[in-house]
Amino acid sequence: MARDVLSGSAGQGWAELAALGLVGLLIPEEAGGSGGDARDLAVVMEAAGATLSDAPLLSGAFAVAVLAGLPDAADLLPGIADGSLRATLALPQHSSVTLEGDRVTGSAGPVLDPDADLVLLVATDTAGTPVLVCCAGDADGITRTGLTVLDPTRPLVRLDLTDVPARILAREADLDPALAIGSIALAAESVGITDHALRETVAYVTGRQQFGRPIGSFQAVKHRLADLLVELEAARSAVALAAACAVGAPELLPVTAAAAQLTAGNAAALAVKEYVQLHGGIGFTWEHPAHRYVRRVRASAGLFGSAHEIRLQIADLLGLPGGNSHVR
Amino acid sequence: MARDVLSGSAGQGWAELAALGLVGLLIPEEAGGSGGDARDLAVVMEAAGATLSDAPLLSGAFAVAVLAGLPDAADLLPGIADGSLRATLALPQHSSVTLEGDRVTGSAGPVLDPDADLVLLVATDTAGTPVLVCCAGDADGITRTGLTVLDPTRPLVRLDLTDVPARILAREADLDPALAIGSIALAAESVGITDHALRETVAYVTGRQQFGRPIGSFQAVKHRLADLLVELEAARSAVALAAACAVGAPELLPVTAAAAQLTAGNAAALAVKEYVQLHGGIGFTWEHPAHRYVRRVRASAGLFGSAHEIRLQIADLLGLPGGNSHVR
Amino acid sequence: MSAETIVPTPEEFRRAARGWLAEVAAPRDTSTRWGSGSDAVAVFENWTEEEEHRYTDATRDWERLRYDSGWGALAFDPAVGGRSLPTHYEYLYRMEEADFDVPQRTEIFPVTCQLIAPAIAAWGIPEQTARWLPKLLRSDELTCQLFSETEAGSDLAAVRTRAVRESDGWRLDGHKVWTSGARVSTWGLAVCRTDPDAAKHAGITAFMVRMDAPGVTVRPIRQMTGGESFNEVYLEGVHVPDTDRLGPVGEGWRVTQTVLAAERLDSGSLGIDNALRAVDLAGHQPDLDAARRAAAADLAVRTLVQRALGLRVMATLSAGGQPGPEASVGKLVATRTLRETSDLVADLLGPRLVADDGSWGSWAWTEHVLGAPGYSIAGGTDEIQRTILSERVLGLPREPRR
Amino acid sequence: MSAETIVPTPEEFRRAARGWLAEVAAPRDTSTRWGSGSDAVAVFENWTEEEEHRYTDATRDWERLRYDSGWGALAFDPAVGGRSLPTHYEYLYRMEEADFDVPQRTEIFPVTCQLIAPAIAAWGIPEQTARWLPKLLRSDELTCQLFSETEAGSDLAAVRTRAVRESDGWRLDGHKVWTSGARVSTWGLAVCRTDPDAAKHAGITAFMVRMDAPGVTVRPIRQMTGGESFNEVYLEGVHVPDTDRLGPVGEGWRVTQTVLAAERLDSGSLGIDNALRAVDLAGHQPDLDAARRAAAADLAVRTLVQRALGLRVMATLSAGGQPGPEASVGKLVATRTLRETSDLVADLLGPRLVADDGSWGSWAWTEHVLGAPGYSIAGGTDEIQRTILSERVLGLPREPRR
Repeated sequence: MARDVLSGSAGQGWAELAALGLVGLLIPEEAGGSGGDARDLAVVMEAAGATLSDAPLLSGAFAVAVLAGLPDAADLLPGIADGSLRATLALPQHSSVTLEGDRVTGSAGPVLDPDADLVLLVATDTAGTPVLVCCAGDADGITRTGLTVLDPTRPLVRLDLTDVPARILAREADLDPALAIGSIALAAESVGITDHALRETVAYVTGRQQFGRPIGSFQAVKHRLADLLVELEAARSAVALAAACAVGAPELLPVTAAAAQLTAGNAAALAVKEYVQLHGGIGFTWEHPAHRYVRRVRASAGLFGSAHEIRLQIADLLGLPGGNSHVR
Repeated sequence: MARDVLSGSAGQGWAELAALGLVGLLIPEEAGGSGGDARDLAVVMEAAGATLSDAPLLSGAFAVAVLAGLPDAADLLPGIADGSLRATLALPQHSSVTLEGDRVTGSAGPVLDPDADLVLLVATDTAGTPVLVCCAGDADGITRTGLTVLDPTRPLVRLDLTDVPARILAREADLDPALAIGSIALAAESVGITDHALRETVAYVTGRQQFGRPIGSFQAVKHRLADLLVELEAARSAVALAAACAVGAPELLPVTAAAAQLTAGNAAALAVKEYVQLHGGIGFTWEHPAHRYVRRVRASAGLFGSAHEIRLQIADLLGLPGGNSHVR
Repeated sequence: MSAETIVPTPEEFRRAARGWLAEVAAPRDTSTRWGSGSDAVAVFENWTEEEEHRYTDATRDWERLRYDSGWGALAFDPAVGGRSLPTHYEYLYRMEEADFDVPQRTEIFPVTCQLIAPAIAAWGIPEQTARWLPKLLRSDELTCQLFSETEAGSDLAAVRTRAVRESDGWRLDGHKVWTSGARVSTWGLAVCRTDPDAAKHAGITAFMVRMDAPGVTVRPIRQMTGGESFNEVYLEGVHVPDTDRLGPVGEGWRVTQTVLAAERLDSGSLGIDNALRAVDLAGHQPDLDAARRAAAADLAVRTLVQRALGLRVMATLSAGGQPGPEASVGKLVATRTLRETSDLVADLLGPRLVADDGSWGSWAWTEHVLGAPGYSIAGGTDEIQRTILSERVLGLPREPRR
Repeated sequence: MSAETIVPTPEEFRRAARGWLAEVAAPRDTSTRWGSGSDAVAVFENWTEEEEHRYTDATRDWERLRYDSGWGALAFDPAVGGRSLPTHYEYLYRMEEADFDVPQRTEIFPVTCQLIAPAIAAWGIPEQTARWLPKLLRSDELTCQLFSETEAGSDLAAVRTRAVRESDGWRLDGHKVWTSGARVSTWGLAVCRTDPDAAKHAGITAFMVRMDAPGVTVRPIRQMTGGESFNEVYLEGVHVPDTDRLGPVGEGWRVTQTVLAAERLDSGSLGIDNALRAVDLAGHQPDLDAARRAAAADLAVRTLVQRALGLRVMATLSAGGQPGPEASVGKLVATRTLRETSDLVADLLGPRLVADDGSWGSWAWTEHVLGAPGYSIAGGTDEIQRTILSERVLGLPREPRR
């Protein structure tokens, strides 16, 4: 169902997605949400990845994952669930914001939703403590700059904030669990991309004749697609494991979520490479959708960490010797 | 010619190899050598690699490369060239030897030639200066311990030295150029291994029928062997470049020699993997020569540096930021 | 399986298994520390004949107790000593067993119980299942695979071992290779050509051959590691009664496929233990640079993913599904884990992998590094697995045959 | 080439070239520093038609001066303005030219002079070589390739563009794609099917088609990068006189192979400049961890090796050899360099590759990252190159055709 809805996503309104329960997936039913968990989120994000939805579902997933765990933010949830309050999280690694009193100043680098009504931010207060705050997306003092982006299906803005009124949601909030849920959402999106690329490529090479045979009958092509299938199944398994841990084994969530992001990211990188290459010339044209998937995969690695960076995060989590060398 | 001679190397005597000029390749003609250069050495070592000669030619190449540049060692060269004085170099990275007066004490880890008459060593004197010395292989105070080795075609010994008389050859000698020549010799050996593995595998898959066709007609097999050919040609080119630099552009020798070692080592690693895999069951047997090549390739990486370690060396030579992190 | 059997929930089942195990076995000693105890990481067992018999006997004692106590043969019919539980209950049981100090099954036991016994259950006539299954499942009679041949290689259907009808049975002549456990097996399941004129896959029939029958000769094969983990088996005028034929004449190819599908499934957890050992090796280095930290983390992730894949297969089984060609995914993941383990370890150990310096947990890795390539060949090469996936899962066209 | 010509030694030749260059061009400004000047790293040119004409004209002015001064067309016969020097002297010349501030050749110039002119020299009748070569070699008339077709793809011999005899020539109908420089070319070398009944490779003939002939329509193709670096060319009832046919009727396949072999050879140095730029990018990071140092070193080694391969090809040429299928090695090495460059840069730039932050030398890399995959398809896919190597160099059996 999610897949069908998202297929038409170019014109899909946010309210419509919300009405279908796709925005408030992780919001409890009593707050108007779907009362789902990470496994449901993975299903939706996989469908969004397959169709490369340009709805900011990943942005929303990050925001909801952060808010769902905060008692002080309960009043925000119904609006988010019904679509009237579109929320985004300015990723902490791309932000530099300070908090004085109840006002924030600074800048938040690529933010995933240009049109959010509510922006969650981690700001540093005068004592140096990280504080989770939120402010209205159209507050006075916020300048939104639309960015020239690699992946036009995921528009980005930079937010410059000058003395913007902010609401304090949590001091010394631990965002790691919420970011791990975001990693699962991202990984599931990558699974959807991989599945799409494999499916389309199999269909293409089955029909395309060269040298008197379908190119899908040439063994080198077959074996490469088999390798891609292996990557896809590994990625699916990794996402399933992480989602299961989010629900039942939170102590394993950080490492399994990172493992899912790594495995699914690698699968998607291979998938889009073969998607273009095995489509030959047509796959290199603007008209063919392949490049949009290439762009999304490259952009996700750039925003959320390259394979190398994720591996170093995992090494930290595993306590391998020689740590703290992976800051960019 | 070198190839023919080395093919029978199991029974090949050192004196015979010397008589053919293969030992004293880098020794000037006036000292009884062949007066050749790194390019000639590469030709011989490639042939030695192809047949996996168990003659300690690499050991000898290191020793000669060190001695050939030392005015004080001129008297040693004729004996080395005519085979009567078999020399080896205890690789500095595997040795820990101290010099007091004219006596050395310590241990030299895997040494490449168990039967050498003359052992070159880098010893640290009481002032902490590295000094190049040599001692007789059978001197009093030397204990040779034969080691259990991965690669039986390259027997290794550990030398424990207690108060062994030594001749001082050079104080603060710069061995880097000689070690770079050694890297070229090693790289050329790897090219020989790669060439052998590719040739044998092509012959095997051409003759071997499966599913009613030669397995060499299956595209996945063909493309993998094409990729191996690419690696082989890259390795050959890298060795040629480094050997040319050894002769005509010494300032480029360190980086090109390391590049040759890296490129040829990678080619050989891929080559022996495909050598075993594409021979199927027979390639996994003791009787088939493939495993001897696997062992040689693994052993070379272990003794002379893994691909990662060589890359870090090159990064140092290129002055890339963040250096000095590659000590084991 | 009888439909009436009441299936315990997984939780009930695991609790009960744990209870029984606690009665008959000691908990596994988890106090063994890094740097002491066995540092063995061989991927193929390498024993003298005497050692092989000794280890086999020890395992057999345990497997008999398990069977006799109702904890063996879980998926099989009660008529042959089983409990008709879903296939994945075997894995649930094993998870519990892993916490106890019981003999490590050597390869011939899963070959007998997980690979060949199910094929007998599927293809045997009632007289055969009654005669063979209890003995096989109780490990009284172990059974090896007589499939591979030198000439046939990956093209299993090209077997040349002939079975010719004679008096009350068949006369077998041929040469099989890469047989594990041939020296301790009572039976061998042999794939033979019975009709040289039929199309390649059609003329094949499977037989259970007594390994002590006249004309059967077993010789060890020395492999790349230097050890002898496999055998070649000569069949010279071996008489096999027709009652030992498994499945109809000419249906041997399908019998074989039943065994091979189970083998692929069984290979999914290969290499995980050694990979974790390699990550431990990295963890015990005084320092690691970023590249080695990343490589060790990557290998750790592979083990997680490989386990997760196994859990998904188990979920398919528990939903009543029959995992088919997808099991090839597991085998390919496993052989890659084996390779990546070799590469990480080689980089970490450097000269300690080249010459034995006597240090704990160093030289032992040569057994892994030299053995690992064997699993990309044994049990269907990586290439065969890729072809299975591309044709049977992705539906890509078959190769043309000349 | 006339045998009597005296060939200068490479040293003499380079000295003379340098002397001439110093007279007509300024030394290249090597003072441009990291962080200033152009940060363009596009792998395919992307211009408006107006820009393409402007850049082409500037290059043409330089190429004419070079030809008129005796430093162009080095390998060609004096009769067409050349000097009958060995092929690799062109590379020697270019090494010298690299130190001077001269216009960067755009792709259509090597297509005309290194790919198509030699094919005309090889296949043209005297009237044709006399008519075409001086103009092509002087860049007065540029010539593009009309080879690829949508349906044919990698299977070039499957071209469908038809050429049918009419009165004093041929009538061409078809649709070509992936043509660089079509908008600035006077001629296009078109591969057409002249005999639909002949075996696939046999019924093909090559023609020089005037790009301003009635019925020729050029339309740009927008590719993955968002730019328009190639064109599709429609041929609708285009009349070509028989005197513009290149090579015998039915020999078009071999004409094509001459061009493609030269193209592979010409692609060997692809990607080196950008790879070195990426190594520089690594070198200008405040810090690099061991993995990134290793990756940057690896890429630097690739450029050395790629150059060394080029030198070996040059040595083969200078020894009088004709590098054949081996040139596919160079193309595969080049496309790998392009890929590894993308991966290193993406890891180093992170978010700076995702959104333009205005910093020098960051966003520009999107052109490389999105363009690089194109070279694994253009000029014969990586798969085609591997097949060439396996069949023509390694001698492995051809694929069966259904």
